[in-house]
Amino acid sequence: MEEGQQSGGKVKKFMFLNRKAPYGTVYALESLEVVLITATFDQDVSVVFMDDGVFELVKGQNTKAIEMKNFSPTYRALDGYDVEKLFVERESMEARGLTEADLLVPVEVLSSAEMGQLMAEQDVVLSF
Amino acid sequence: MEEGQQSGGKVKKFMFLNRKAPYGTVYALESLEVVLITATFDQDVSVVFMDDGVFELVKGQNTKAIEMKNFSPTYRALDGYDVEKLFVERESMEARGLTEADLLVPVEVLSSAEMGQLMAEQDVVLSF
Amino acid sequence: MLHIVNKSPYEKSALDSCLRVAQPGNALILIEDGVYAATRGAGAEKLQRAAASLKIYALAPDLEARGIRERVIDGVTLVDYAGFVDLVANHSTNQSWL
Amino acid sequence: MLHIVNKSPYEKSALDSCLRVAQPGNALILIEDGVYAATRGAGAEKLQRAAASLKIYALAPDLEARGIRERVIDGVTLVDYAGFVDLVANHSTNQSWL
Amino acid sequence: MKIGLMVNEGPYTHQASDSAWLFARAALAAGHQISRVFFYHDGVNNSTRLTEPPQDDRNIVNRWSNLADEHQIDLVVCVAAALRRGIKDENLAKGFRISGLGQLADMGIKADRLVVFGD
Amino acid sequence: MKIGLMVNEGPYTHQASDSAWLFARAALAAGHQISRVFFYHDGVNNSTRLTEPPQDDRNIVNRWSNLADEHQIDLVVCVAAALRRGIKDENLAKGFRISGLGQLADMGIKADRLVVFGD
Repeated sequence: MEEGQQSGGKVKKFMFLNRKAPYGTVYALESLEVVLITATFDQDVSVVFMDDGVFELVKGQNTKAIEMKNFSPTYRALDGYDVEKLFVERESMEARGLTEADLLVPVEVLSSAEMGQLMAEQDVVLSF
Repeated sequence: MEEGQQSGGKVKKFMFLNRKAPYGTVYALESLEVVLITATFDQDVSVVFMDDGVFELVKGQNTKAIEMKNFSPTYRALDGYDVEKLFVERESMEARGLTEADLLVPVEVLSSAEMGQLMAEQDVVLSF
Repeated sequence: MLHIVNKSPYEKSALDSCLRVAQPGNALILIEDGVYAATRGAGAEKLQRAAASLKIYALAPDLEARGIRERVIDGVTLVDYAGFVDLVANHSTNQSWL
Repeated sequence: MLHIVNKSPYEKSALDSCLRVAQPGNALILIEDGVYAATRGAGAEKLQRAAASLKIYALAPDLEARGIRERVIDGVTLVDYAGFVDLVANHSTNQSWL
Repeated sequence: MKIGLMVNEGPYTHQASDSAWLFARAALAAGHQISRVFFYHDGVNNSTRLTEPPQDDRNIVNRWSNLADEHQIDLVVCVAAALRRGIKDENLAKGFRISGLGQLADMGIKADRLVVFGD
Repeated sequence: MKIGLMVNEGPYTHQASDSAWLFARAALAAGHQISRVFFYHDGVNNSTRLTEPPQDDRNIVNRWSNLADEHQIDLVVCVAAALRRGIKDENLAKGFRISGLGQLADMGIKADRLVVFGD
């Protein structure tokens, strides 16, 4: 592998695109694990929630009766990892009957068109 | 296990419900494997194709360029295993722009309501 | 007969297919991501229409996990796993709309 | 930018989400079960509307596997895997709508 | 009542195995018998003894092994599906056995109810 | 051009691994470099040396091993995802290595393109 030659100083735009509901599948949880690791690489990280991914941010999750780990508090901790750009697509949020007040963390709400523009500016989009 | 006590002579209605397209996922193929085995148990077997499951029966499948096995000829062999009750839901077929002439095997076409009645008569519904 | 739906109505067409085929008097239980259909939002309309002819249940543990128990619409009966087992036992046929 | 959709338009909402967000001039390639959207049927309408502002491709090997290559609608360009690679190479950003 | 279960997805990725296990436990508590759990498709991956989830998470494989041990539940892994996915006796967890698809048909015939958990 | 791939689903169940492999082969034929393939989520199941598909079917695991051998491709299996699903050195196929999520970020930084294959 010759990759080492290209490293050093390069900052890329990474988007993590979350489109799945939590608990029904593991994608939301394992996506968070990627975000936390990538944050240590000093890249330009955006985390996007659209479609059912918006459900990942809903307040008041209580997984006691399904005996899984409630990982939603981790979204509140992202700020501490310098992951500050969290975006939600308005159409997805509104179709699900949700408002920003229902969400665990402050987010920036974008229209579909704004979301499309943001995506097109990225170097890498990791989707889950 | 005390199950052996209940066996012998009992004939149950089994429905195999196929709702997924072929090749994108393995469900269609592995469902066929279950149908073939269950046919040897002398039960009353119905095989249903609805939603994207109707695509499993489309003629002219050629998997050479994706290097997977084309298992669609097996549907033609079902008759030889005494699996003769193949049903397709009309609404699913029509929504996909298909007619009976596009399908590999003769099927009985049912309305949604007829399909619902058939399902309710079953003892066991295995869905894939 | 008991229908079991575990898919989000926003992501997949499983609930639509179930409601198209389900017969009057059938029961429907929403589990896993399927419970989102039981809550306020664009997905609620189709369920509310269906509630006229079907008996509709949702699994409370899955609603609680997702933080949406307080958002359940009228016409849906909440059950726990014991209630889910009772529904299976009380219906001679059940089917999962995977 | 290149959008990659691998989901059937009849089963999942991935294509709808992609088309809602995709910007004029973007490219879209349909692969795996996503190729059903490129063929005649109820799923074709939304794609035909999108073809006015997007360049739309479909992976021929996946169409052939499913027996639907002859059913492709106007406005869709067929490519093989080499063409898929070229599309990725020629667009600085790509995104899979899983 | 004799209830059979079919699990079509592997551990952690989909909720299917969790839901099936919670259902089985509730059925047993209500006095029903779980006659068999048949693991098919990616469900065969529930039977690997090599899983090692994070300390603060549930161990899905061990939960099945323990439930089977306490209640004499027959945990059957489909041999054809298992070979495709790399499950063999050498990595099979306690309480599971590998057998043919006939065990699924047999379960459907003998059980009073069969419930499918999948994706 | 350096292209990195991410594979999020296991062998056989979803087409993701097939599509990624065919894409990789075509990219190599066109003169591109596949800098790394990162296996995440159920994608880690592509790395078990225990798969034994039917004789008339493709062997997805061996195909990856062989492609990596011929073209010096770095096949990385995420350790956290692998532990959850029972992939360890003892059942790891030839040509794969188990490492951390940092290898995914590193691939994203160094490759000119990153393509995700999944469900």
